[in-house]
Amino acid sequence: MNLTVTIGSLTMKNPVGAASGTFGYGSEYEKLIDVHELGALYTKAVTPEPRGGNPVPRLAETPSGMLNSIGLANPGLSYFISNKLPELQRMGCSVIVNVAGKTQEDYCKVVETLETQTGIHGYEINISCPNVSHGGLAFGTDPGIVEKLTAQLRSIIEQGAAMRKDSCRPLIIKLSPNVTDITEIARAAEAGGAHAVSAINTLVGMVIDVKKRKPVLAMKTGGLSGPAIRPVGVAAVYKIRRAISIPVIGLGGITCTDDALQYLLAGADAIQIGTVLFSNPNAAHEIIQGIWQYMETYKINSVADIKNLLE
Amino acid sequence: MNLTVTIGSLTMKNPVGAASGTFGYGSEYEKLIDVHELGALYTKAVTPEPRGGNPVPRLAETPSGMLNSIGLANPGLSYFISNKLPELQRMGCSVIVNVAGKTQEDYCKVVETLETQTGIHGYEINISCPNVSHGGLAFGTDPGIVEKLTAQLRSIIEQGAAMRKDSCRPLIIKLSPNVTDITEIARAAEAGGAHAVSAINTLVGMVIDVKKRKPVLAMKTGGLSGPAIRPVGVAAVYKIRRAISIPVIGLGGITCTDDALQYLLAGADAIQIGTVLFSNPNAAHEIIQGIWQYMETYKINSVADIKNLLE
Amino acid sequence: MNIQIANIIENRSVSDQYFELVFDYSNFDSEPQPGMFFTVKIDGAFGPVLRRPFAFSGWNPKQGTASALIEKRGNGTHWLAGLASGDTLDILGPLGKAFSFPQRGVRPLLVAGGIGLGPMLFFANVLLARSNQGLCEAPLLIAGFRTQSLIPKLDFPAGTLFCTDDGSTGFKGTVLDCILSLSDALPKVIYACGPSPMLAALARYASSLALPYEASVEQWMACGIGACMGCAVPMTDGTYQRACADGPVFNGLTVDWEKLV
Amino acid sequence: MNIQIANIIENRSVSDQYFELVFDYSNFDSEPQPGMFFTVKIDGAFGPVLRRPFAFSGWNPKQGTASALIEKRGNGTHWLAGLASGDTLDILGPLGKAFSFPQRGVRPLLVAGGIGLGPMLFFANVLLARSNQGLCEAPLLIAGFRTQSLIPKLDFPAGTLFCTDDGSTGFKGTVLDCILSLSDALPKVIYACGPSPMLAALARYASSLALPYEASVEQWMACGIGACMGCAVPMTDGTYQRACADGPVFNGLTVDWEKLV
Ligand SMILES: Cc1cc2nc3c(=O)[nH]c(=O)nc-3n(C[C@H](O)[C@H](O)[C@H](O)COP(=O)(O)OP(=O)(O)OC[C@H]3O[C@@H](n4cnc5c(N)ncnc54)[C@H](O)[C@@H]3O)c2cc1C
Ligand SMILES: Cc1cc2nc3c(=O)[nH]c(=O)nc-3n(C[C@H](O)[C@H](O)[C@H](O)COP(=O)(O)OP(=O)(O)OC[C@H]3O[C@@H](n4cnc5c(N)ncnc54)[C@H](O)[C@@H]3O)c2cc1C
Ligand SMILES: Cc1cc2nc3c(=O)[nH]c(=O)nc-3n(C[C@H](O)[C@H](O)[C@H](O)COP(=O)(O)O)c2cc1C
Ligand SMILES: Cc1cc2nc3c(=O)[nH]c(=O)nc-3n(C[C@H](O)[C@H](O)[C@H](O)COP(=O)(O)O)c2cc1C
Ligand code: FES
Ligand code: FES
Repeated sequence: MNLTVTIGSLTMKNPVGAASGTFGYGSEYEKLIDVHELGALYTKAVTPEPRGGNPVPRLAETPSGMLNSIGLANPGLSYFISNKLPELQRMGCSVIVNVAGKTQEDYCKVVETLETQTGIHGYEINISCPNVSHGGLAFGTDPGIVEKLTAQLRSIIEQGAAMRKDSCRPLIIKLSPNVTDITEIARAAEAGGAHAVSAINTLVGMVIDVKKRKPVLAMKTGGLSGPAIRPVGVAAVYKIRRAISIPVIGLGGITCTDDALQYLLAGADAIQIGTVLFSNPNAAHEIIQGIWQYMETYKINSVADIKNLLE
Repeated sequence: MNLTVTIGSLTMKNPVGAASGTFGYGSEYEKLIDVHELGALYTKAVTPEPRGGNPVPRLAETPSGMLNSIGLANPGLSYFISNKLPELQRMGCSVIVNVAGKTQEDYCKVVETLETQTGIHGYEINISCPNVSHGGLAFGTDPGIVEKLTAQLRSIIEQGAAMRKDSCRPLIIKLSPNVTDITEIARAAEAGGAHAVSAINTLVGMVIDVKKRKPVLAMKTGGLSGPAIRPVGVAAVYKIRRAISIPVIGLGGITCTDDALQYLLAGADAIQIGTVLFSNPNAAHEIIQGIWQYMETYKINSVADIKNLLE
Repeated sequence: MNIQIANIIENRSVSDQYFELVFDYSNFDSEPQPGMFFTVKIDGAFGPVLRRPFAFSGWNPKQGTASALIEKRGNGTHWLAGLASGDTLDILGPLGKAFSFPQRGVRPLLVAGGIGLGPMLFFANVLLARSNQGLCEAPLLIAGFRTQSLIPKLDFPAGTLFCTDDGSTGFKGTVLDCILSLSDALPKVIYACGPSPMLAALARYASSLALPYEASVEQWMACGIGACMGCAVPMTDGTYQRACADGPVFNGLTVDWEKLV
Repeated sequence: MNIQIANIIENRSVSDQYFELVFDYSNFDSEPQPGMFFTVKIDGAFGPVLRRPFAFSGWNPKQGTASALIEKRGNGTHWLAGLASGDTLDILGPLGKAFSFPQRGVRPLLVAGGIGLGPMLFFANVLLARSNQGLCEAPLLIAGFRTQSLIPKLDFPAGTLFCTDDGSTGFKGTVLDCILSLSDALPKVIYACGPSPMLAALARYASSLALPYEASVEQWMACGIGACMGCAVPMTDGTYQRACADGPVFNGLTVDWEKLV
């Protein structure tokens, strides 16, 4: 029985990854869990410059979910390379760097620079960021922009691979659910040369404190994650799977094996867990075990075959 | 202190309505609660022909929410007029007929016919229905179509009002959250002559039964409602309020006074409750009382002023 | 039908997976009849959005109590199982249509599968009382379970036949096998509650013998009172009926069992 | 720091709104120090997605127990209040940075507002023990509450000063009013936990006198271990620190209290 998952040239040891922004760069969780058990670690977003993040409060709790407006707080590309990357390299799992930016150049700069570094196994491109050169609507809402951005990043990593005389690192486009037709964006990513897409990022949400008579978050709106959005994520993956042929990485509200299996049955090749880590840091371990047992029960040899079990 | 809400020519006695599809045509709830206390009753969708609805199962439970794929099951326009309308007329609250269809003609036919009837206080147009003459994407996803449909319906009700020598019944366009930019659709509705918009309808979601290895719903995907979607609804209303100037009716996941106040503070002029009625049929009563108390506490005279309390 | 915050009088485990919930019924506005059900709100603070429906398994007008037999399935029923006498429940009922009474002179056959036992036991006891008054024949109850440990420790009418899938007690086989093995006499009318495949098999049997057949059907419910159309049950004529308001007891020969799953 | 399923040893109401939770701490991997906290998972089946953080109010290494003073606020704390000895809790801890010890010869002033009492009582008891060993001066604890009925029935260090907003007992006024009324001697170092407006007021006071000042800050938390950047606390230099990992105890003079709300 084989738990490995293949995305482009990369083989992950199992389909369970820790979602960007919920796992930092891994070091905090090392004290609690065996990080090397993870199929992949998706880092907190990296931007060219350091970012302190949004004003506070940044968190709000919602029914079966939460809002965050961390605001891509991160120490910036240089610090990431000098201080975080060495830590990540000893984690013992595939390291996917989540990349964010305000302009197309930001994304390119991060990937270009990281192409000169070792110990990185892939990129996840967070296109839910507001596109400053496009009126502030997220990059991920316009198929034309997504295709162009993807193509440009693809050519950067092709060049990087050639320079390193190595295979091309997989390029994963992380889709936003805040669009009319997510399959259209997935097709644009595929057309641009993505090796995979991941879905879903958070939904836009807001909570108002009726006693204080103002939004709980300083930024007013934030990103909704957790079990509340799971049905939205499963539906998205189901539709995306039937629209494109590159791998799909499913996430959104996964808390346990059954939740992960919903995504795998819907057509995901791998999954990520985010919010659940806050209440149960051990969730990855439990889900990896659970998927193994499910495969035993249904006598399946490869994770990739789980999707074929769907009637 | 004044709980009334004005939408076009209509004055509702308070801001709390029962959402379409969750309250039938009112008669079932009559045995449990004082239906006449409601500010408004939004009927189950009415289509030109009777519809049996979707195959079963039609319901699935999700974290803090549920999926439904009822499929606009309804007895059709003629039966509605002969059997349901007389019942509705004795409910003692504003009756807003929710209208659905597969084509623009369907919507027009329903409204045109209902314009010849009395005892109807307004229309709520469910534009989340798949538009058969437009590839199956929902009407509500295309601002051009929304504006055209709204304008056509507006002219029908203007004619109807002239014929009845009566004021024009308010036309409420019910917005779908499954779009990239809900304010764009709201603006289209306003431009087309809507008297108000309501938001939000359900999000698209899916649950897979991992033991049976198939989607729980016969139709695979369904509409997600309940507290899980409340942050999405509040964010939508907040943004819509700042994009248009006609009244906004807020709904999605309201369970109690505080939830209703979140919408009113975000900018809603009125609210609707849906899913909560399934667990607490008495919710409308409780929320009406609660809003009253809040207005007393903050010494506000009119519900419409609650939105001004937001800092 | 109304909503009451009812006191739990007793809540005790009656078998491996089943428990019996007895609650104060003195404030409800109408009598529960066999086949009717109620819905319960689960766990005030963090509970799920839908109430949970359960069939009445008994009613004691003298003590002012009603009861249900409940199987531990998911979170809701596990939460219910943890409650005790003194706790309160938010209950909506009685809901739905009851079984109709058999004609005089016809011995009613009552078939229960698993936790479907609750309403059938209620019905059996009501029919026994009626038969003691000479209003009908005494019923025959056949109750099937996967295995012996599930059979609740309760009083069953004399003559109740038990079947288990694994033969751990009673007749080995399904309730239908058991019916077919009844050498003495063919049943004349069947009433049943249990898993859909069992109800469907009984429908085929009843239909082949043109027997009257009433089945209590399970379907996911939202409102429970007929307003939402969520609990639709497909009929052979292509229409849908509402399990909560038109049922849960239906003429089993008119249900389209194939489409019900 | 690790996660344990810990037995509740005792859970009892200690005032109108507060309860004291004592749990088995024998399996945790490190000692809790005053100012540190732990997080609790709320209600297995239907609970919210975030753990709830609470400061340690005590640690008894001989009995292998730790405790917290908890105020009933929302659903999570009400659920916790309903648990009893024998129930278990999913606990992650110890987390965060502790208060630092005062220099010898300086009498530490400990200020608690409301439920901020927990960590200050813990700290006071630790300092008392140290002062008995001659390692520091005995602390002075000032504890403020809205009203008398909130003051928990617990053992307080001799000399503890109580303030109430309504004057129902002790000093009438805020803790700062009380400090200002101390005629004998100005404080030399301040440690505090309580509502942000109180902490901010103390910061202004400490800053005006250039006193060392450590404050334990409350901020919404998600991970609780420094990974998510959700619990950011704004600093006067424009940066953010993490309440969970860089705090919750901060140099109170470097926190940007205006931006913290
Ligand atoms: C008319 C009727 C009468 C019933 N009578 C009994 C009875 O007497 N005793 C008994 O033990 N059970 C009875 N059931 C089934 C009972 O409602 C479910 O077992 C219970 O709702 C499961 O809740 P849960 O939270 O434990 O499980 P969950 O984990 O939420 O779900 C487990 C399974 O329970 C079923 N279920 C959950 N919610 C509903 C719902 N709202 N409507 C229908 N099915 C649901 C689904 O099949 C689901 O897959 C009856 C159901 C109906 C419709
Ligand atoms: C480091 C730290 C130490 C604390 N120590 C104590 C203590 O010793 N005793 C005590 O009673 N309380 C303490 N609190 C506050 C305590 O965490 C909240 O009262 C509790 O989380 C409320 O949960 P609830 O479910 O009852 O309330 P909810 O209804 O969920 O929320 C009520 C309020 O509690 C606060 N809150 C809820 N969740 C969180 C969270 N994840 N992070 C931060 N705040 C939250 C919010 O301000 C919210 O408005 C501490 C908080 C922090 C950050
Ligand atoms: C606190 C927090 C921070 C996040 N930061 C990022 C980020 O930097 N980049 C990104 O692509 N997604 C980010 N996300 C989104 C998650 O990676 C994930 O897509 C989302 O939370 C849905 O998954 P979940 O429901 O399992 O949490 C963040 C989510 C949370 C809760
Ligand atoms: C069972 C069910 C049926 C519904 N049917 C309709 C409908 O016919 N027309 C419509 O516009 N909305 C329909 N809705 C959507 C609701 O009116 C409402 O927009 C949505 O449920 C969000 O509100 P809530 O979270 O309070 O339920 C339905 C919702 C449910 C749960
Ligand atoms: S559950 Fe709503 S109609 Fe039956
Ligand atoms: S709560 Fe995650 S960093 Fe502090």
